[in-house]
Amino acid sequence: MMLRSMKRVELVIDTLHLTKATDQLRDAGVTGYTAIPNVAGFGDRGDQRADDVSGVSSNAYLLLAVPDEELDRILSTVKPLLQVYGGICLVSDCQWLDH
Amino acid sequence: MMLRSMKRVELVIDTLHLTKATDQLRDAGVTGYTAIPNVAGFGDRGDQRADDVSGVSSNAYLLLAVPDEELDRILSTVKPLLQVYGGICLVSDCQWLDH
Amino acid sequence: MMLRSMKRVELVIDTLHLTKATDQLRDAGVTGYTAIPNVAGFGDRGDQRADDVSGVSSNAYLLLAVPDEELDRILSTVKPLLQVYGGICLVSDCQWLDH
Amino acid sequence: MDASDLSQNLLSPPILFFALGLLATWLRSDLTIPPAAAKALSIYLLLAIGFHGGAELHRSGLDGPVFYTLITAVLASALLPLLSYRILRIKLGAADAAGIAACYGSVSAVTFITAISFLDRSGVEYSGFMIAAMALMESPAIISAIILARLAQRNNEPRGTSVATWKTMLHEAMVNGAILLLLGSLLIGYFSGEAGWTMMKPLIKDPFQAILCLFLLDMGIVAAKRISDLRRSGAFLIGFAVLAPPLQAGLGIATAALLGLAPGDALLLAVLFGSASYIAVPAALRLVLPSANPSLYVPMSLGLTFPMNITVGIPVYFAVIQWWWTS
Amino acid sequence: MDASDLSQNLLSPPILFFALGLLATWLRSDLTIPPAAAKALSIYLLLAIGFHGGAELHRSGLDGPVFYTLITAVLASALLPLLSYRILRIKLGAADAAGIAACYGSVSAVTFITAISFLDRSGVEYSGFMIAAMALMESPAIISAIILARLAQRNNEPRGTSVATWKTMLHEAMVNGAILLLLGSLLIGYFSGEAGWTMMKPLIKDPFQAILCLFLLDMGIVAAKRISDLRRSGAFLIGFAVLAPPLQAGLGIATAALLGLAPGDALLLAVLFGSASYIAVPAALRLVLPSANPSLYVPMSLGLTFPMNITVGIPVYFAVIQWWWTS
Amino acid sequence: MDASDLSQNLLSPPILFFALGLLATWLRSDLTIPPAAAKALSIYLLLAIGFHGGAELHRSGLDGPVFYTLITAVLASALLPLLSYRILRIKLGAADAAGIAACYGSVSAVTFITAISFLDRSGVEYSGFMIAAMALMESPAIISAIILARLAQRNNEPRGTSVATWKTMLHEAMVNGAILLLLGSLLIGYFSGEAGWTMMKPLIKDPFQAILCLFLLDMGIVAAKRISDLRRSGAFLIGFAVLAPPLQAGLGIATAALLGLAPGDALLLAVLFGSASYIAVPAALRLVLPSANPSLYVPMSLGLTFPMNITVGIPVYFAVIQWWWTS
Ligand SMILES: Nc1ncnc2c1ncn2[C@@H]1O[C@H](COP(=O)(O)O)[C@@H](O)[C@H]1O
Ligand SMILES: Nc1ncnc2c1ncn2[C@@H]1O[C@H](COP(=O)(O)O)[C@@H](O)[C@H]1O
Ligand SMILES: Nc1ncnc2c1ncn2[C@@H]1O[C@H](COP(=O)(O)O)[C@@H](O)[C@H]1O
Ligand code: NA
Ligand code: NA
Ligand code: NA
Repeated sequence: MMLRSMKRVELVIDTLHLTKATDQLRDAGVTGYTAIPNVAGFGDRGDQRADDVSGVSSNAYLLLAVPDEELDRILSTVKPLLQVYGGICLVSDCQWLDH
Repeated sequence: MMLRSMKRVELVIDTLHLTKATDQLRDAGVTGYTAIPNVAGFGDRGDQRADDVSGVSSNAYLLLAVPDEELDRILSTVKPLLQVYGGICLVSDCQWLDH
Repeated sequence: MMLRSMKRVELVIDTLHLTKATDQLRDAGVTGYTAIPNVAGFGDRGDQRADDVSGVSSNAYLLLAVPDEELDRILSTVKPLLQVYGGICLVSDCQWLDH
Repeated sequence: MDASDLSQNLLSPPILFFALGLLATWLRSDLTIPPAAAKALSIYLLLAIGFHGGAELHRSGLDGPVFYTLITAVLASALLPLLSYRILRIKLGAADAAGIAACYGSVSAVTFITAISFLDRSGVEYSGFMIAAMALMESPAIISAIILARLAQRNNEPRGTSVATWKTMLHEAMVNGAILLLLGSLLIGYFSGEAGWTMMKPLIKDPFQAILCLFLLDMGIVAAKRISDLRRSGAFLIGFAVLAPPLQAGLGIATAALLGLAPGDALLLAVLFGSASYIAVPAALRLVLPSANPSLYVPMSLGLTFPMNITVGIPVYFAVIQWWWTS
Repeated sequence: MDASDLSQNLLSPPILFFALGLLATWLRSDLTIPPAAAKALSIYLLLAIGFHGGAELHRSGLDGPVFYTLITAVLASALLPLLSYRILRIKLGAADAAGIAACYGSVSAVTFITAISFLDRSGVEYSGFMIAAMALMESPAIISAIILARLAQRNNEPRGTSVATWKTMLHEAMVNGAILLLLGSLLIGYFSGEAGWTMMKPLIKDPFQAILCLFLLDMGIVAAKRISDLRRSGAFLIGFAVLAPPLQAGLGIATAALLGLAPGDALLLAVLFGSASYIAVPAALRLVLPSANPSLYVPMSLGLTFPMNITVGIPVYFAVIQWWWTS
Repeated sequence: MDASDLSQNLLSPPILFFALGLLATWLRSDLTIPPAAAKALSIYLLLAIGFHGGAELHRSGLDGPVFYTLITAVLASALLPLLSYRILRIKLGAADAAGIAACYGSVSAVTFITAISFLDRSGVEYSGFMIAAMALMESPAIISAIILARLAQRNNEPRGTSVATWKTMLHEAMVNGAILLLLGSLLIGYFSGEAGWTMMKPLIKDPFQAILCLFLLDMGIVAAKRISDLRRSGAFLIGFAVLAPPLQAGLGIATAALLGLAPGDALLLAVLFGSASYIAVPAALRLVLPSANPSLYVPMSLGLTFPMNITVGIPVYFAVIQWWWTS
């Protein structure tokens, strides 16, 4: 099996900011991502219950597999978003199955 | 980029037990988590089809980033829940992006 | 805490192909998985907006924890699916909490 | 009479849509109702039937056989599990036996509603207080079943079963979402009176039967999947799921005769006795009796008992009642 | 009059179902409406009320007090925040004060709809153009509140607050989903005329009140959770959330008197002044004023102001109006 | 006549709500219908139209031009792809050409329903068996298009295209959820007769047109996003998506004349010929012809052909029919 080692970036931000985040990530050259909207959670800003009609209390989960060399560009795109809107970003190692 | 290495804990339990689990995790000092309810799956207890009205057949996916030193406390909170209610817990390494 | 090291396999494929994929993975001896249907994303085949009634534009996210020795069998089951239907597969290390 | 009733029932939209759902799953079609929509439909049905019952009670008042019927209903729900538990223990452990006993002692709201739609189609009267009886029969079975499991486990406590304190147990048995919605809507329907009924009628009465059909389509899709899970259950439990309903329904018919209920109400009582819960009780059991295996009691009540009751059960029970009441 | 109105209102299905929702959360019941279903209900309510308003406008035409009322509505929404902002600044930073001011300057569509259902039950007339007034009052408050925040932050700009350009700001204030749907449906109702009304009536008029009840059940469940968040807010903000609505409603009643509106329309204007947005404005604020903390303004408007308005507020405001108009 | 029909159609709620949806996306508004709700609406529409057709067939019976029409419909769906496939091969590979040909040979249920609502508004009669014709036209196009792809790929088999065996192919073409629901509801409507119709009418007839409007609002939101995907498709395919519908509709009108159908039925046949599937067929194609690129056929049928047909197509086709039938 051809496995290529990449970085696995996970983001949790408000669903309301998902489009803004994905737009900026595309501009930063991201070639793919997976997004799960309307997710619940808890953090510095309290509870996100994903239960209200306004969408204010719901998170989106964003998963990106990126080449190691692009990680820094991605993170510098993400960081200001987190500073303004809140949310988190986790980075881990992964192997990408070539097909 | 300031990246702090943490533990990444993933839980899959019945959606019906999600509140109980998150309550106990908060008591154990967890400062944040992300929860995806109504997820499907398959395991020792058979199929969870996430299709029925009672909610009995649906799982919840829980993601926590925790400091290394707190991992054991979290796991000892989680373990009895899994023993009684079923479900799984995975631990991996990750880097937390400071913001 | 008894932690057993395993492989963590993540799949993103069309929701329409989810059943086919899980059936084949069961035949390949998988003893468990977690599935999140109707997920959005972006990749080589363009946008998956998870918004349309036909289900054509929605992804499913599949998570499997597998013993190291079974990884190859799983990947050789997954690979042809990705080649025909598109999608991605990521592999990483994890620790399974025994219970 | 019976035969025509039966065929007439089998050709009614509710049953035909349920059959379409079964067929869809058997043909491995991708036809599915989004879970959120199915949940919304079930909320509608519980709210509508509860409110309707409350409004009827407001009209009829609480006199006559009402009290005796309600008390009988509560007792039945509490006592039926004792019987079935004994039988189930022959082959099963305490927790599993108690779980199944709880489901069959309690009621299936959708079976009850299908029986009401059967009566409406047959132009047979029924009383609003029967809906109150249904609401009151949800919980007692859970409580007495759990008491049974407790007693059995007192001595040999399997690891981690006694998580639920008595407080949580009663709590879950009473405030389960489905039960609370049903009882709450019943009270709201009772207190908001005629004005309230006029306000709610266009939503909860006029399209009620048709929305039941939509929900039964989903039930068919889901039930067919559970049927395949029955393989695990084994002949003993399949036998129980097939025989318990008619026997308990028979008990219900006899009780109705003793209470001197009218035929319509008698059918509803028969269905309350003979049906098994697959919504409220399983959800409560997961919280208070986690050691009971849901892949036993859900397939039995949802995959076997429910389809049997709505297709053959209801018309047959009613035929028996007609024969009995007129003789 | 007042007392009976009040009790009559408290015993109406909309309020009782809202109370059931509160109760469910307080009892820690697992009763929930799937978020997708709740969202669908809110879309229905906005579309229905908008279309209804448009159809009424089509009948009544745009003459008489219509224009003055609409202009007053826009001005009120734009000016009310100035007042509350001043007060809120006593304790809060610019962003948080502006966020709360925006919510209370804008309106709560569901409170407005509940007031309409109150008038329908009381058999009191109201004008379709009031729905247009409601639609027009959503946005201005957002804009003026943000201008306030801008001015305050001009000199001491906290890191990353000025992300929203003027363009995005106006954009989000105008094309927020709820606002667009409301205005769009209003125009569609206006232009498709009687034929359109006949087509839509079976869905948007007949079951309207009952569907409002379903939505209020969900609102109760959600509001009860927000109430628990109020602990963080502190006495000052709780006081604001309790006192601002009646005061602003009073202002609305006075304005209605000046405009010479009929009692029904006066109540609706009072509710528009006195209610606080928890759908359109919070969503817009997260995008244009992210530095304002939603866990302040959402619990205040949704957990406190909304319940007070629909239970006690509406009947009391109406009693005042009746006393004033008849004296 | 034509002009007034056209403007009257463009000012009807269904079209205006569709336009509102387009507008919302173009303004980058966050207005969205939850996917689960949209799916539920589509299930309602298919179930309602199917049941309605079955009930009509039950009344009219199967005599007269019914059989010829149904057979023609099946043949049309099977043969139209041959034509368009030829044309599409000029620029495309076998799989993509077959995929698009399948969509345009099959039908769009929502376009068909919009045409019915157009006829209702215009007070023009139509026959229930046309709904049966629609149901029967869904599948054949899929099958013949796949046969074409097979033949082309026989010699030069691209890696991994022939995954679908003949069995799966037929299976997916027949038991696709949308098709099964439509055919099933049709049969249920037919067999449950008048009693069934009385039971279902309050849900599937009275609010039908209004619920169509809700769904078209969602269609507008979704279609606008697909239009932006058209950029990739290139001039040739855009030309095809614009020209194929009127040409095929013309063919449908001629066929209707030959069959001696009434004007209402003629319009429906024209729409069946001229519309392209974006629900049933794309879902089936992903399973049986995965090598065909959905980002080609979905934007074409959903982003271009569907909007054109419901706005301009339907009234224009009908004007042609009126002119032809009266001359
Ligand atoms: N430690 C954590 N682990 C997992 N998810 C988290 C964690 N902290 C925050 N989150 C997620 O990020 C969202 C926003 O975080 P915050 O801005 O800190 O409120 C929360 O609602 C959670 O869904
Ligand atoms: N090996 C596995 N990989 C991923 N998820 C799993 C695995 N085993 C179990 N699960 C998830 O955990 C849930 C409960 O597991 P169990 O209690 O073993 O039935 C299942 O329904 C799956 O969603
Ligand atoms: N680099 C990536 N990171 C995360 N998810 C991805 C990535 N690339 C593709 N995906 C997911 O896989 C789906 C199918 O990918 P594709 O077949 O390349 O269009 C996309 O819709 C995304 O949800
Ligand atoms: Na029972
Ligand atoms: Na206000
Ligand atoms: Na066609």
